[in-house]
Amino acid sequence: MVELQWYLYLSAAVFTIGVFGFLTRRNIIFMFISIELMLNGVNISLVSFSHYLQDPRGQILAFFVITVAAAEAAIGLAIIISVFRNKETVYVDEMTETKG
Amino acid sequence: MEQVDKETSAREELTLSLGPQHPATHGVLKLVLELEGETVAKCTPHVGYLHRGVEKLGENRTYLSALPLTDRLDYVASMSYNVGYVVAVERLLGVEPPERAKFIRTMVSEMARISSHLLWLATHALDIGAMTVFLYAFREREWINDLFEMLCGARLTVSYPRIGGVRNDVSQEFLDSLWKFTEEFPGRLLEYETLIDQNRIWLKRTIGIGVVSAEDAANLGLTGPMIRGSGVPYDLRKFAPYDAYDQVEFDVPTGTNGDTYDRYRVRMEEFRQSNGIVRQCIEKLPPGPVMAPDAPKFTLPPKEKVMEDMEALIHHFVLVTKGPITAPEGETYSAIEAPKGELGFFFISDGSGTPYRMRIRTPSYVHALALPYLTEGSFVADVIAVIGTADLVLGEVDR
Amino acid sequence: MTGFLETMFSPGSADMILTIGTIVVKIAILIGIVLLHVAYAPYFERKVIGHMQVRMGPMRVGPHGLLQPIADGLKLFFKEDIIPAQADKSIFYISPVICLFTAMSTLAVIPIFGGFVIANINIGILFVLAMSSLGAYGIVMSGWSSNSKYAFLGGLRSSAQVISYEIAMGLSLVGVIIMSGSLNLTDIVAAQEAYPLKSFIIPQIIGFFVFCVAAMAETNRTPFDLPEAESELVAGYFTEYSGMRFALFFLAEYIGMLLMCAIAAICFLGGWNGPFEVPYIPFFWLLVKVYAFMFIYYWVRATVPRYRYDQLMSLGWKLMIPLALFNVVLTGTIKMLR
Amino acid sequence: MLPELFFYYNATVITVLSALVVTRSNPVHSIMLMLVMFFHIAALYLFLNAEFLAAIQIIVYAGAILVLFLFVVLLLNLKKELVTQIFIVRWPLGLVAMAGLLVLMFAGIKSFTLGPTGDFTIEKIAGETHTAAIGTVLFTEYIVPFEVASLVLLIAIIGAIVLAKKQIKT
Repeated sequence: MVELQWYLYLSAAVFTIGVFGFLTRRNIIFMFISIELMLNGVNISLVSFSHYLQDPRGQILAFFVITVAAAEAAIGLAIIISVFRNKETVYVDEMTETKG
Repeated sequence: MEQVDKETSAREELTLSLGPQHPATHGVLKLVLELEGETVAKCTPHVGYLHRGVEKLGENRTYLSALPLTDRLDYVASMSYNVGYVVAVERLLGVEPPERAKFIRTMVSEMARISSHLLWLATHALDIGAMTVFLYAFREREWINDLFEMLCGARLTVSYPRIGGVRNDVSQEFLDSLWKFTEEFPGRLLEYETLIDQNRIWLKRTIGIGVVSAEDAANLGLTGPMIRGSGVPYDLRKFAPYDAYDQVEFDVPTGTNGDTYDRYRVRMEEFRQSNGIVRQCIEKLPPGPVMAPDAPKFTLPPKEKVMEDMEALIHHFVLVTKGPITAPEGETYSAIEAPKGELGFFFISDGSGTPYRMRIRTPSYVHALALPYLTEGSFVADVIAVIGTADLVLGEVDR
Repeated sequence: MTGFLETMFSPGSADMILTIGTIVVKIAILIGIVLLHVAYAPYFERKVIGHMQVRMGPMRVGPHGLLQPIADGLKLFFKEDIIPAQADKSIFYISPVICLFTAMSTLAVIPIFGGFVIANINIGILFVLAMSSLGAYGIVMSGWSSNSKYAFLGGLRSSAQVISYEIAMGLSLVGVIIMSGSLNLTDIVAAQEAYPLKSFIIPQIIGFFVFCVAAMAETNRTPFDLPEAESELVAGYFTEYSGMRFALFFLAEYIGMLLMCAIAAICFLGGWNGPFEVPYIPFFWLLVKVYAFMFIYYWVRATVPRYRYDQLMSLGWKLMIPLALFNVVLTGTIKMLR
Repeated sequence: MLPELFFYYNATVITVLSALVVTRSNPVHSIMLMLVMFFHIAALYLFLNAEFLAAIQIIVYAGAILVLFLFVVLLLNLKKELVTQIFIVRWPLGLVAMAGLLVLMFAGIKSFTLGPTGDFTIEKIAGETHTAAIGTVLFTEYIVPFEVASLVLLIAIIGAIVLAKKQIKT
């Protein structure tokens, strides 16, 4: 039987890789992909908690996380498209509109 | 500077070269489409891939020997182009063909119209996705080709009409077969119409596509079904009758909206009118010779006569070496109603046996250049429908 | 159910080898049957359409062209595999495999007759939908990696189409799920036995209609064959493919068709149940239904023209999805009132 | 033994793939790798007796969200991306931050103990199928969050349309 800890280690690893990508990539699309990675890392831990605690709430939460991820992807990508249309760039360091 | 670069690069990304090798362009038409998503922002037709210099070739040949060149203009309806050429040369030379020849020429050019429209229907439907219509239409086109073969031995590049008449008389067997065809054909037309006429998808793909108003159609120089679809009853068979068109009865069908569907309807009606004209020609076909009495001056005499008759031998010799000797000096423009529109031949003669200048006004060329007007602002799929409705044959576009 | 995998891999289970062995044998049988059917589906199509179009169809290879599929297969197998110089090689290689993989793996949950199903999982329909949604990857990636404008446009069109019609298809199946109360395809067939004609065809007629249309769009068949509209985009997303890789796309397309027919037969037409039992051939009725369905596919292809891209989208979003939603509401209400 | 092997395989693949995903220069490759990763995550969910979630992972994540990403990447046509610097200048700082976070989390996980278990047992799921079990909880206890989630999605749809719509040239 695989210990719960192992799932949590995996989840933490995926999450931190997502954090790394989010912090270091210039391309806004990769930043979004990193966010998806982070959400997936969280989902792994939620589902494994649900299994080991024999409680459905973890899975329900994971379900909502996926819902929110979908909403976030839709809005975020729409923003990327409209930014690209105006600025012709996908690099966050070139998007300096809100700097003032 | 950078701004400009960005713009050009963005445009390059969205430029689609439709053709010259593309299943929908029916030959070697090249359309450079600048797209915004699926919408056509700019359309530039590039012609000339099939240029063979027919006009220049015609200036180096005698009036008679230039005739087969016209076969290669619109190889889909070569009979009409032969007729157009001989009508023009006859006007230049002042020759009047006998009545029987006139009726035969009217009959065969209407057969060519049916044949050409059948090919149009087949490919137009295939472009829009109705595959079955293609094969049905080709079944009848095959029949017409067989009839042409029966008439003159050639199926596609016929070279049947001659200056001052036609090459040979029609046989009774041919007339019977043609009559049978005209009896069957309206039923076949119904078959095509059952497939697409009321089909919702067909209507969606054709109504309101490639709309051209009557005024714009006239300004663009559109002729034939392209302008009749917009409601202008411009038809040279009525306006400037040639051959026996003033002795047969027919209507000029017109559309109202000038869209692809109206042009489709116009051509479908023309099928019926042409069928009627062919029937009238068979019924009214007068007896008599099929060559004008002064035709030997322009046309090679029969071989057996050359062997026996001194006059014929001289005509033969002169015709082959010098060409028709009596071409008067001057200019002449003569147009006929080809299946695709107004086909005009313009000659400048310097009195020799060959034209000083031969200019051919082909309908498809004008229609090809009208494509930007018809397609800009529509979808890529509509471009295909419009190419179909313009009924382009690249042989005559590029000449 | 203890997880499918845990049952399979539970340590010390003496049945493990047997279970895996049975599954492998079943897979082999199913793939054999399906490949044979898929090889002859184009032949069937060409014959049917040929006769509809006053011609004969394939006649040269073997009696009535019966060996044509084999000849075609051999030809495709030995043809040169051309890869465009500017293509993204790795993705170009893998795209046809994605298409085929998604189509093939769906076969696992299709029950051929009572008891013969490779994976009798409880989320059968969800699995089918998941795999069909993944098919879009193969299409869009092949279009992108070919580095050709026609292929790219075809790929984008196709994926947009597949994604939109997937929603309608999923919703049309919801009615069936509500009526049978299960996502398991075997259970769905069992639930239909109580209904007239041993099928959901009468109560789920709207759903059936939406499913048929969506299935045609999903498999990119006429009148929704825009991605491969030869008159517009040459051959769409697989314009640049040749030889064996082209054959893989072809295979995937026909397996996809077979699957859609099978799912329609199972979910709406009562699966392998028929008016009477056919001895020794338990899958007889499923086969009949699948072939009838395929015939309709070909019939439609021979009859109608092609939709335009925006018209196809508006048909999907403005007609099919509302219809399917209406069907869901109707079925749910009736189920609740009973 | 086999369950462990299965888990280790999945865990390794998921970790390696996610590391690859954030370091590729071509977004399309990155998305394809992510697709494979989602498959492995779905397999993990199956292993955790969450078959409905596994299906949702494929249908929603792989079939919808990732396709959306792919669409945007293809629409933007990022050829320039392949030749420019992919990380920000101070990317080692990010690596350090990541390592710190990882160590912190691992330390926390090490001392983690399981609380009391609930009644959502394997036997219960086996009795009424996983989908039904999840559905019962979702539509009774969590009906309000469920409806809120649907509202969130609706707002996302409208927002996405408004944002991505082409400006009408005036």
